[in-house]
Amino acid sequence: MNSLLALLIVPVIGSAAAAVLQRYRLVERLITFLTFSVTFLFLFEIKIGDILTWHLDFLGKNLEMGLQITPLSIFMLYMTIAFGIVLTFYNLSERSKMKGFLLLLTLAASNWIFMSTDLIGFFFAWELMGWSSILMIFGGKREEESRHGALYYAMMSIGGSYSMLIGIFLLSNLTGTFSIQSNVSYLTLILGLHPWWVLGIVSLFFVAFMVKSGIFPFHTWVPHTYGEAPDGFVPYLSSVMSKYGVYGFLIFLPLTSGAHVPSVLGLAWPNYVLLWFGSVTAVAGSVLAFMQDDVKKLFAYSSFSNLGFILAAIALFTPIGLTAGMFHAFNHLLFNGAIFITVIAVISKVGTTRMSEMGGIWQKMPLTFLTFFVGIAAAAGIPPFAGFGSKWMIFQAMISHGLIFATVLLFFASIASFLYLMRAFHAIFLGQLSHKYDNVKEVSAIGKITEVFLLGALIFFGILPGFVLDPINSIVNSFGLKPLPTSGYEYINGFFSSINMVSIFIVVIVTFIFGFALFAVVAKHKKVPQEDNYTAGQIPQDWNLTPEMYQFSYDFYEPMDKELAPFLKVKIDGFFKGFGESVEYIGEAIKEIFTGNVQIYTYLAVGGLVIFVIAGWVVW
Amino acid sequence: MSEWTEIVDYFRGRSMWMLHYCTGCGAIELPPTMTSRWDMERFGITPMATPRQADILLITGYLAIKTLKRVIYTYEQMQAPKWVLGFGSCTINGGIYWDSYNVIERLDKYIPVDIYIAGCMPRPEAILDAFVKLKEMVQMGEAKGYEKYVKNYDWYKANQDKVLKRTSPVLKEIEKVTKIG
Amino acid sequence: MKTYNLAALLVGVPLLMAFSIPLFGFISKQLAKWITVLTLGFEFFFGLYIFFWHIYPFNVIMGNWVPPFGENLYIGPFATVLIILVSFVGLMISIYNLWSANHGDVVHFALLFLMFVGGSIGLISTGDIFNIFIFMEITGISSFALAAYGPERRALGGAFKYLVISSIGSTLYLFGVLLIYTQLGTLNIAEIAARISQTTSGLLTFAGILLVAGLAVEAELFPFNGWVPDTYTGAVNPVSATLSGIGSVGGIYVLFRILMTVFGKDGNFVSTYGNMDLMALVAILGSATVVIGELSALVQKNVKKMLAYSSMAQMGLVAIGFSIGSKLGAYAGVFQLVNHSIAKAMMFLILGVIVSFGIGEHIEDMKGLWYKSPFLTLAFTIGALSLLGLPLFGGFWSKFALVDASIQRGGWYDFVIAIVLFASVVEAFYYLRIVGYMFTSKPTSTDKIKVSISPAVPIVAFSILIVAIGIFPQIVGGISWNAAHELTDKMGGYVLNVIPTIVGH
Amino acid sequence: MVIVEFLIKLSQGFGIGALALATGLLFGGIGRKIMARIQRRYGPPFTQNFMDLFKLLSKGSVSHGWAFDLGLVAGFAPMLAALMFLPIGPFTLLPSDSSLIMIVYLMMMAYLGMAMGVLASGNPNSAIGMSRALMLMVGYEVPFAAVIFSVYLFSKTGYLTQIVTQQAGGFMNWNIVKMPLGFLATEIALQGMLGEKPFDQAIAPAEIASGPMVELGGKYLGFGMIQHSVGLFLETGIVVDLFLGGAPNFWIFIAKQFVLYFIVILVDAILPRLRIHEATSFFWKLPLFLGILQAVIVIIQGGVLNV
Repeated sequence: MNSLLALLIVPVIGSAAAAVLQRYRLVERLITFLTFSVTFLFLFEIKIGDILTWHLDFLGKNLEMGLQITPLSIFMLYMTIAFGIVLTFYNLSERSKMKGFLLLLTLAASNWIFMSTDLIGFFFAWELMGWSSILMIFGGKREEESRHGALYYAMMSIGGSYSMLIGIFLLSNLTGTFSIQSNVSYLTLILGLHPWWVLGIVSLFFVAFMVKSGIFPFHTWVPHTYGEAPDGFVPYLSSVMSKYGVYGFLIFLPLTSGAHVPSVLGLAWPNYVLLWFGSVTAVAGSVLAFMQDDVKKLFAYSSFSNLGFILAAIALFTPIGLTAGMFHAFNHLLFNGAIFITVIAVISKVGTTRMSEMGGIWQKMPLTFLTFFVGIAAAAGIPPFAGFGSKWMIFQAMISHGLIFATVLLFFASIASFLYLMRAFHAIFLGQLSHKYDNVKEVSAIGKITEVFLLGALIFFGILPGFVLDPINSIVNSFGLKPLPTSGYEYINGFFSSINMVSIFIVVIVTFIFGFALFAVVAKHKKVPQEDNYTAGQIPQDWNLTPEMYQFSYDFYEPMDKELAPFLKVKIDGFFKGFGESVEYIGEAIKEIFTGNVQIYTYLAVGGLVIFVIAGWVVW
Repeated sequence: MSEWTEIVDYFRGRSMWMLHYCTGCGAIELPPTMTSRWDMERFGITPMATPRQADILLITGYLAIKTLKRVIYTYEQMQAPKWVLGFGSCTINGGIYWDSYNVIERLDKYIPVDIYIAGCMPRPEAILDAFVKLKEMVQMGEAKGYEKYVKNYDWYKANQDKVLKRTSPVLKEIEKVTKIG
Repeated sequence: MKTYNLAALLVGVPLLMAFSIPLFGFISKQLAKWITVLTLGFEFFFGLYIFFWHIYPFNVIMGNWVPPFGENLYIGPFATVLIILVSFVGLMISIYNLWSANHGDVVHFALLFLMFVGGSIGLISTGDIFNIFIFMEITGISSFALAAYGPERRALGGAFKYLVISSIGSTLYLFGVLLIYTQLGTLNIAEIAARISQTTSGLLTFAGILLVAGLAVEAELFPFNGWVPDTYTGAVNPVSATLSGIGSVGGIYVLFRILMTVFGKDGNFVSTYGNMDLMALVAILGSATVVIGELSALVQKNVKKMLAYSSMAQMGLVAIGFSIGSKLGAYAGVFQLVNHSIAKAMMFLILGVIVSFGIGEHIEDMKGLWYKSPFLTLAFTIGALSLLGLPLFGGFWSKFALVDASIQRGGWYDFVIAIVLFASVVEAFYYLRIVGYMFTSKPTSTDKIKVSISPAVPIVAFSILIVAIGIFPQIVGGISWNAAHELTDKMGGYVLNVIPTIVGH
Repeated sequence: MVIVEFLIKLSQGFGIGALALATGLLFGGIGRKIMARIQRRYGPPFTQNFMDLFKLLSKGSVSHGWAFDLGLVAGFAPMLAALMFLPIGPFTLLPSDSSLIMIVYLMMMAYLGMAMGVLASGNPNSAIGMSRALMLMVGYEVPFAAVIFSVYLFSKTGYLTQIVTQQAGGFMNWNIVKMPLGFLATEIALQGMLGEKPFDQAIAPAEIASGPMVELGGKYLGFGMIQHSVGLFLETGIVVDLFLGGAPNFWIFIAKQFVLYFIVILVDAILPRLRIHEATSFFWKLPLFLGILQAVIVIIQGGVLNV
């Protein structure tokens, strides 16, 4: 079997098997995991430049469809499937309501998206991925909310797809082909002649990508959906599925790199606009994130904030911008996966997603706690973990263009990410342990293996970023740009400086050892329980003070709300909801036509006829 | 080893952080002690906010039974080495509350007091004098009230129970209380 | 002119069997039902035979009177695809009826059902506009009775409304035919089509409007579709499936046979003779139907009524597809028609199974169906996703083609397609809401639904077909393309095949 | 050979750490003395902070679990690690990696570790203090970032060593002359970084019992103090390297640092504490405006790299 085809066929077969055997939960999960693994094995068979074409007799034409492996697609494939393996492995031990056959359908769609050479296949896979994920979200824990979340996502997603559909046909009617390659090069060709026209078409595509990645102002579905999706699926949703939009952007971004468009600060203005979309997304995501009390919503906002970083970086479409964006996409996949997997591990143990009801879990789940800690350290961009390099490169890429406002916004988002990460860290893991959770246990052995693996990956790719940067450089090369210089696996090279991550790692390790040594040498400490705490002299037991009453995590950043209140008044969510409501209102009114009274129907029919006769026969 | 202890004691005496448990009218004497006129910071004595950080527990007045409980709790939350200063007559003999039904008369029946400052009120000079005296005692290795508390915990506990009408130790785990540092 | 008179059996057999069913009914009620299945099976395989052996296009000449003098049946590509579709859907519903039709007058139900399907096949294959009227009446009368069938009182109300509106439609149609006949003196479609330009333009337009109005009743286009929600909701589920999967196919067929073949003016985009472009009129009607249908369905809480409204909206989509007038548009229309018939019929049948287990029709009653019957839920989901035009299912390709056709036509069709896509988003909302109810909520009672073999067969067959079309659109693609070709090339595709000697004008 | 080199670096690093700690503690002591004199007190001896630290390290303490311990060490170690990349006068331990942003982020890791430790204690006061500290951080880091980026653009390098080298050759070459607005913004941000009034909301002893430090005693508080002292050295050192042209030798470096710290102390002495949201929004107004204005000026002067 052709390996390219196998990447599509294997998941579909696995999906069918999982659907048939879905009654036996463990078997289904095992099939899901094995299918991901087998798909991954097929990845070793393929290499850049592999191509597979076939013909589809449709629309009265003999349409050529195909799959092709580019540096970008192979990077994406490795990234997403490997993450899928980790997630499905973790899910072997979880009792979440994730439906394996839908996940495998999503995998097939995902592989197709990354490999498709034609718009038909791309759109087919895009929609397939769309509906399988929508159905998946229906399996959330809270019925009403998960249905609402899924429908919200469905509306935005389908709206975006239709926008892309129109774009596809506007394009193919011009060029007479569905091939992505020829369409993009055609657009590049006529960009100088009809810039507005090209931008119009491209923005039809971009709407779909923005919806999928949750870019401002199409981000509103993200918290609703991530917050309610089944726990086992959320990591996939936020780590992998948000990258489809990034991939889409990368298909069309080379267009505007030509010099035919007016530029701002050496940047074609469509790129400039996209960059601002990205920056605003990053800020909005961060700000909204630190006001959440629901942990899944918090990290949903966090996720789309990071997508803002990625978009801002790739919108630059310079070597360093592209490298930084792709690198951040990879890092985001990694740390977001680690964070979400640990978060769902906690959720499955404590049975709530409200952070104000958690606290002190670190005593019960130490490994999960450590993984989460390294995850948020990476998310905050702290060296030497994965996440630092990419953020640092993004800032360099931005500032080297003199984009000071956008850079400061991004930096603000980056600092604000500390706020929401610390909030989650504190409210979930630190602080007082409620007696409710006295019986909480650490994750199972499978979970531990997953967590150790993620922990290792976060450190490994943090100190040896070259393993990611090398493939990214070949992506940059394939876009016709000159890749950044490389000087070894441990180096991150930028404009302003290059950093040796291993040396930082060693320094940090040495100082840590020194710190522990000092800690051990000086005066001894004694361990006390958490109830023995400063209470201004009050004895907690006398006041029936429970640990949860002594945990401050609700409305953690309340003073900030005052300052940001004017910005929060802009409710895009409300716009979409209001739109939906008015459609429903109109529907309510229109429904009244069908009263159930046959006389009315007769009048309608006769009235219609009379109008036709007058309008058509007499007036027309 | 004794040289090391001496050095440690010397620095401990030069850096004493104080937690003032202001129960009665004595608190009014502390602001002048801290501020420009008498400036206790020149002896390295600084007010602290929590028992975890403090070395000195300064009790500035009468102790109702209700407050006694909190004082014991706070004292036990402090870490060795720690010292108690009883401030004013009330901590010595109950002062004007000597016959009150719910005020204790002698503080050192409940927690070990290193130095009493007599007077009603003691002037800031007296407070500073006590601080200096305590410093000297610490540097000489004489102020060992906290060790006395551990050694004679049963006696202190019995006295505490008598007035507090309760049997369990304030900090629950008895072995934690009876262990120094 | 190819002739193949044996194909008269296509119309003859079902009608003959229909009227002999009471005889079989004397022997056994089961036998009556099985006769239906066998007859429709014969129809289906005959249709496949015609298709696979490439016998079409051909004529059936009655008594050696060649058209235009005699009556004829013309079975071209368009008729072939619809005959296969109608007989397949009919076959499946009749298999379903083996299980479902077990109360009341089973024998007469079988009679009416067979008569309805036979009438529909006749409607599709006849080459004479007056015979169209006759077959319309045959299907009409049988469907009124079918709609009234069942234990529920609301069926009577629905049937009555259908009766009234449908009669108006038939009358208008007859007027239209009359006007044409006064002008040309012939009822043969081919001859009228060839000589249509000889008529008075104004009168032709008037006739056209009457015809459109009359046929829009069956084709479920606004404002002539008032009967749809009540009748569909009132009738028992297999009847709703029949009306939606077979009845509307006939309506759409006649509408566009007349507009495109009879009135049509060849060009890049087919338009009609007369003062006004009736194709544009139908496009407007179609858009209005889509919007009104989808928005009305949006606020419905009764699943069956929602399906009825959605049915209306889907027919609007089909009408828009045909009315584009290009080959691609007709192709999209045929494709959409096939997908809609299969999916909607299946969904009504699933609803029938669900209702038979004492679960209501309200959307809240769908809660937790997944836990009761994953099979029905998956099948319903497949149907819904196909109607939404999502990939892996047939509907994807037809919607794809529809958008392509509209954008290729350009002009004001860009707005039409924008409206259609907006309405599709609305449609996605209400279908996914049902699916969501089925998937998310735990049911109050966890009794498993055991689906017996007879209703399972059609549901499985429909699902497999939907997925098969979704993966291999060529299954419907080729024949739909031929049908589109026939529709857009009226002389080459139709007229010359019926009357080779005629000269077009 | 590598091992010898490593050991040399290790001992040098140890020396730098000790030096920075000593300087930081000394600054703290002098700061207390200055403060006392402004308030017309005699004040503690300027070695007071050394004595305090010694006492703290020798005093008993309580721990709330291993996360508490780990957090304190994780708050202390990265700060020390960041110090290794700071050019101190002519000397830099690891010059090739002295990227400014990296130092800033390493410092943030110290805050993160510290936060982990104090929050593990489970005291609401420390949580409130930590939330205030973080909100304040959102305030001062933003103008500081604007300044850092304008220095990047101006110097066309991100290495702190090179930024220092470019300022060689007298006062007129210092960045404070070339970028006065940026320096002003930095100076205000420094006030917040060091947590001095009016930006000492996180450690409000009277309201929230010294905030994050509420449960820290003995060596834990000692570690906190070390972190603060090293942080003081590091933060003033960065500003010296950025704006005051570095220094030819260690003593001048310290002198320049002290000038910066002196300004901070003076401001601290005369201003009351702001409410936390006032403080944060203050940073988003004047200092941010100054920082961005500086960046715009740099860009207009032709600071954009050719990419």
